[in-house]
Amino acid sequence: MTVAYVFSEDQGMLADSVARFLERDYPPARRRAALTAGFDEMLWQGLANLGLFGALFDEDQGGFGGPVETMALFGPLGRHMALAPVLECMVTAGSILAASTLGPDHTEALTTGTMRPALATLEGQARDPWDVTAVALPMSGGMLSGAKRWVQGGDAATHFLVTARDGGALSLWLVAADAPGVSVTSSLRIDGHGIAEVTFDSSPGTLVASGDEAARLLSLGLDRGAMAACAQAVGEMDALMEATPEYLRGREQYGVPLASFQALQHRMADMFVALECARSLCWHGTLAFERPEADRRAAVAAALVQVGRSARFIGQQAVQLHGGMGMSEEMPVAHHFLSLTTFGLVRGAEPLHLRRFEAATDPERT
Amino acid sequence: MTVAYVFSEDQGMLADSVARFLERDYPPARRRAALTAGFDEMLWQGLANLGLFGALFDEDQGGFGGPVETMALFGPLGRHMALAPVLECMVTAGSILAASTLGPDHTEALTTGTMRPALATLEGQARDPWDVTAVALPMSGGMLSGAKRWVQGGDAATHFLVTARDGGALSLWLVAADAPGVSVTSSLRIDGHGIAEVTFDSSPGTLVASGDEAARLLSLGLDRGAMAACAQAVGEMDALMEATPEYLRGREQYGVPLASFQALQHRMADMFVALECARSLCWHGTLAFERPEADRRAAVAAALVQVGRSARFIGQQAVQLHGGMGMSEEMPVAHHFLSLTTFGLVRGAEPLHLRRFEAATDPERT
Amino acid sequence: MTRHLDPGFTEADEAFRSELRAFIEAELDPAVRDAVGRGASVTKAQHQAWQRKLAAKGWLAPNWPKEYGGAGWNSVRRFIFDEETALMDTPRGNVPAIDLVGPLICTFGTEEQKARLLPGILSSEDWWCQGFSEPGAGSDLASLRTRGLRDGDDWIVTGTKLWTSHAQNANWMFALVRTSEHPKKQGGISYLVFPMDSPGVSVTPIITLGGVHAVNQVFLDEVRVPGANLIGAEGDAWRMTGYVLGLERLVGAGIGHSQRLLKHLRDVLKTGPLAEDRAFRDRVAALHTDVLALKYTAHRVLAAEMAGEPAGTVVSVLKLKGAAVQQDLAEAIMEAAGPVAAVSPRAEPLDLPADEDALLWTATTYLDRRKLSIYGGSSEIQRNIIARRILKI
Amino acid sequence: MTRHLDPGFTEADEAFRSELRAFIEAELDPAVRDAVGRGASVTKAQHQAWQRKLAAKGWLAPNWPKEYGGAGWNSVRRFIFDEETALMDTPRGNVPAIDLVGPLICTFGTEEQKARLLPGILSSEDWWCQGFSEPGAGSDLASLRTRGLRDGDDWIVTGTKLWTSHAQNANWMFALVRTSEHPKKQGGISYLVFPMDSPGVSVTPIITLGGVHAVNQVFLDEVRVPGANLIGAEGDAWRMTGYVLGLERLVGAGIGHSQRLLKHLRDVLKTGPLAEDRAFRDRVAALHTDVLALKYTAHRVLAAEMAGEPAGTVVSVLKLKGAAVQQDLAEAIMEAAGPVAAVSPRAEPLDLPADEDALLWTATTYLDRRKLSIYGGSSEIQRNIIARRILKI
Repeated sequence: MTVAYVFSEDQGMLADSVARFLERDYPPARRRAALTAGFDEMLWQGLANLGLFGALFDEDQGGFGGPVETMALFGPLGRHMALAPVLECMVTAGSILAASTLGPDHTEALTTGTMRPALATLEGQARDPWDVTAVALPMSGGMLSGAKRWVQGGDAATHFLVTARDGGALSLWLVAADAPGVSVTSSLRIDGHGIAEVTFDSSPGTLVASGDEAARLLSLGLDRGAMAACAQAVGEMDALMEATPEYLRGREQYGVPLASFQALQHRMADMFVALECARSLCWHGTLAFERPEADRRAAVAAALVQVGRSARFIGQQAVQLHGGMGMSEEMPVAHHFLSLTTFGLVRGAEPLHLRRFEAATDPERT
Repeated sequence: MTVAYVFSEDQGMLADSVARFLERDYPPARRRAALTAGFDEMLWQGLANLGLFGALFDEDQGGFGGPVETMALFGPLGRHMALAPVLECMVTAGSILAASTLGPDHTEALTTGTMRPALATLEGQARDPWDVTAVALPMSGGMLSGAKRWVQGGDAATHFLVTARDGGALSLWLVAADAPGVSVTSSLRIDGHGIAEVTFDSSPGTLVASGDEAARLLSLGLDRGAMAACAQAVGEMDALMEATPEYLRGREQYGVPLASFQALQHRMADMFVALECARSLCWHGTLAFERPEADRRAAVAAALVQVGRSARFIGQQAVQLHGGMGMSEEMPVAHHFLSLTTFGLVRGAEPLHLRRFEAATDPERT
Repeated sequence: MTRHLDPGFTEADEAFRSELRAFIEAELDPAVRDAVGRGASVTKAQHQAWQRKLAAKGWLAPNWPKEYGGAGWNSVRRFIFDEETALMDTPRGNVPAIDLVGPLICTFGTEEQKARLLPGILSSEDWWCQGFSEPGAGSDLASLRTRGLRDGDDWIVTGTKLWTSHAQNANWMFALVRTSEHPKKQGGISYLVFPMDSPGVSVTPIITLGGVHAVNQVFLDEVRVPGANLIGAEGDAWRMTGYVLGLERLVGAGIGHSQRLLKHLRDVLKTGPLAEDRAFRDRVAALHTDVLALKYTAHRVLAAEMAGEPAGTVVSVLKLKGAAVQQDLAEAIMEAAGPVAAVSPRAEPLDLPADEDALLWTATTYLDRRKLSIYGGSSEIQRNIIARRILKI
Repeated sequence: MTRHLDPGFTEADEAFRSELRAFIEAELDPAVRDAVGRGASVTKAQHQAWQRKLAAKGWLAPNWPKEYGGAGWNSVRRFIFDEETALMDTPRGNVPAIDLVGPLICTFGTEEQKARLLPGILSSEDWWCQGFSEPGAGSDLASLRTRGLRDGDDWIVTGTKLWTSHAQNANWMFALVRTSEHPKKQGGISYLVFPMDSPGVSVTPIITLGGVHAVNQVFLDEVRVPGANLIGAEGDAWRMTGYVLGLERLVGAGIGHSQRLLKHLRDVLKTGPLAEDRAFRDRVAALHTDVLALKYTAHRVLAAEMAGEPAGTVVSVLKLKGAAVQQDLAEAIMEAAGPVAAVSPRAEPLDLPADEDALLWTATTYLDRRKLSIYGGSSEIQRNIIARRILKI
């Protein structure tokens, strides 16, 4: 057996630099102010200055990292709950653009953070990003019309990566946020991240890919984004798994520390089991980008199932074990619970992932 | 509000007389002997001599009881795990026969226990007793041919109540076990109760009912049987809910009683919650025989869902809390666990009941 | 007669239920009803308006004797009232005044206190908050630290109260105060009541999950309370609290709230993209059976009470299961709502169709319901109670 | 190269896996494999026959050093061996001899003991049982009551051992015996080994759930054990046990067994009436992800070990989760099997089609798997261990 499931020294240093930056320059008060204000330009610039965006991209795409570096970075981003659309713009949409034939034109802007694309794909009542049906239709000469919903990070996007169907074939288009006919309605998620609805009215777009290549890129971007979200959730759970025992050690009830109650101890043991299972499948999914696409899809779906379950359980129990204090917005535990709740809502409910997992799993061998 | 959810004095005395009889005349050793031998003629006669079978039938059917009396009796039958086909022959099949136009001819034999009909309805891979498709076909002049499977209590049956389809219409037939062409292969369930596969080859039958009346009777019999099974399971859970705390009070680990460990205390509290919820819906289903059929079906399905869940949880946890001792056939807990496991297998898995419940529930009002 | 009564309920009970439903239908402002139904906030003025309608009908105070202006209901009527008001999305009003301090004063207060304090509650002019919880004393009220020192006839009260709902709107507080040292920790605690504008009282809001401001921290700095504002005997608050919480023992089950959430879930399911999803429908059906288990367990307790038997351990079952069922329902509603649930209802609005707009508060409801297993005797405390009774140790 | 290795595993590891699979395919009696696969019983003779095949290949004793006839494998090879033998339904053989007493003697035994006791294990002539558990000492070995008194060079051993597997077939026992009083309860315990036909040894079968006779109660009544049969130092058994159980720390996860059960579940689903049931298929997919979580957690532990890092608390995670996953899988298989699962495989047979006949043992497997959360350190003990490490108290 060879070394596996550990970060290299370089990856560790990268994670440490982000953690140190956020600890020093991103105090809770500043985060709280951003909670209602939307996109935090200063934070974005700070992260860009660290040079970390390059670590999200493969070397042949002008970066110096990849999936494992992304996992390493999103741990601290989750732990410190940075309100910046790194995941949506840099990982999900960024990885699609960088891996496309247009990639070389944009890597400079992406890795320096001056370009922030957002993926616009959901339509109508659909909850599956593959469910691209009718709304956005490329007109003659690459003009798009239609409406896209639940565009994560869309409030701060400089560009949109838009899925469309021309007859049967899927295609992907790049549209500038300030292009004619683009209209963006922005709002915030309950965890403070930005979200938007975007309509296009004969907006000019550049074709990124079509047919099988568009499907390959969309699948890649969604899977990269999903695994970054999993790593972020694991970072949040790590924070809760430290805060909760500490809280229980420090509080007394009936004259003894809460930590001495066996029922609470066992609850924490179950939280720990849930966390370690999430971490294992987070690694499994992250390392699956070197495997065939069906394997990767299965691994990513399995990670989304397990991380979703663990996030729900650990979030709920951390609040419960903090007693009333877990309900207060003053406490980081409340914010982590909000983030972990949002994870499930934005990534989709468990059955969606179970069915993708089933479809991707070779039925003959576990 | 008026009195509800309590047994009358008469019902209580009935239950006590069964409990006393089983305590005195049905020691564990005798039950163990019967576990491999099948039908226990002496026990059956003993129960018949108590005169309790009459309590299972309504007054207008030659009995002196009904659903609530059945619930009262099946508590002690479950608690003492009497290996007699009272449920299958007297409640499920018996209630169908007694409520049919043939009823008056048979009530004497039923209430004295000399007649033991068993319901033969499942076919092929079907798990839903309503799924009567093609196998058993009434031939001209009331001759039946075909195979019925998983006939509960079929090993000891004097008669079979057979579902059949003649074209589209459901019909119910009474066939003597010793009639020509009837062939019975008997075996035992893991809980020691009898089970059989029955084939009919031009066997003469008497028509009990057909069309809507057959459906009404089948529904009634299945629901009566289901509620007796629920009451029996609640009796078994009551026994576990007494045995488990007693065991934990009496055993030490690390120098203190097991009962002093909070994690085990909380497990028992959860078992208690599960038991009381099962008891509530057991009452609800039992009292629903006075309501319109759709209400009754919903109440019975809800009881099967809740009792099934509680039975699984309480059975598993009683074994767990007994440590290794819960695995030993020497201990009543192991036998109750077997019975409660069988409950789920014989009554059908939770989804079946959830879907019946959904179908029967008026969507407009809870 | 085609309607079928639940066992134990009489025609008269059901007639009362119908009257109550018709009253709510006719009298409650539809906008308020809609807000309650969505889980959105309701203003104090809206609460007051509804309280005045109830008061005019004589229904404002279910737990008070008739002679003091209460409804004078038995447990069954109170149960029906709680169930239907929850099912029909009525605002809950000033719960601490109506369900706690009112019955306390009715039972333990002096005639002077009754005459002075009860009318303001019934007229909705007075708004009360309840000072029970403290930092460091969650489910363990006996470790209370707010102290009252004798000064002539008065008490000088100092301490901090936490999770105080209504404090931002209240003009009165009733507080548990340690007025003497006592070998038993539950002893030496008294009930004192005082106006919120008394010198030394200050209120700091606590924003809870989802941005809700419903609770506060209240600082008491040498607040002077006249001796006439001691309710009941000095040092007797522990016993009195037990009595008054006993009046409420079926409320914790939240039967009506569970049924309301179930109805919401089924509505969302019907119109949403999961309508034909077998697995999700199974989940909804299972939650429905949970609600029935809860409801008929409560009916069993009611029937036993009416027969004069003690409710016993099953009350803890109701609190424990009631919290879990409401939490599970709120979670299922949020999941059924899907991506719209992730949008903050307090941020700039997206342009949503009406059926989705109605789902904007589902996450807030989910987050808010987490408190049900924490407040009012946590689920862990309920398990302790049940275990003690089962184990007889 | 189209096959994709799991991270950390090398081509050489996978070559070993292929060789092992081919060996089992070629050498194991298909009837025995079938019985193991169904969950039916396997005779001692069948176990012995398979052990002899493994011994001939040098693979009988994964945890022994090569110099004593063991396989001399590292953790990864042992892991692959455990995984594949479980996946391919091989009989487990005389586990107490091969995985416990063998490594104990290899590490702590005298040269004389190695020469005298190890060959009989490798030849499968000797069959060992393990005397650990006692009435009243389940997960708490330190409260052991079996006593050994000095009599010249010998020990006179008296006590009762419970849950002793293989005792009905064994000719040797190795037992934990309290040989001296010691202030620490773990102290003063020694390992003694003796033939089962020693005067004073008697065996009573214990029939467990589902009618299985796999365990026994063993009474030791003044059994004389020569001093030469003390393994290791007197009073040192606690430490030695820790060492030898440490060799087994990944076995408790039952990765191969979970994968085997999952395969069974998927096979049953494929041909059974639930094949198109969306809700049941969701459940199977969820169990599949559980198995993956378990498997890759084990791989993480393996990778850490190979890098020389301590496995730590995650071993308890594996035991806890491993038991739960196997139990959940066995339950799902039983439910998928349906009514046939309720039929006793030991009673008069019904005339069943082959695919149903294969499901007759599913309830027995379900019942039997309940022991996984009880034996070998119960799930409660594992939670205690995890909590202690997390809480650092």
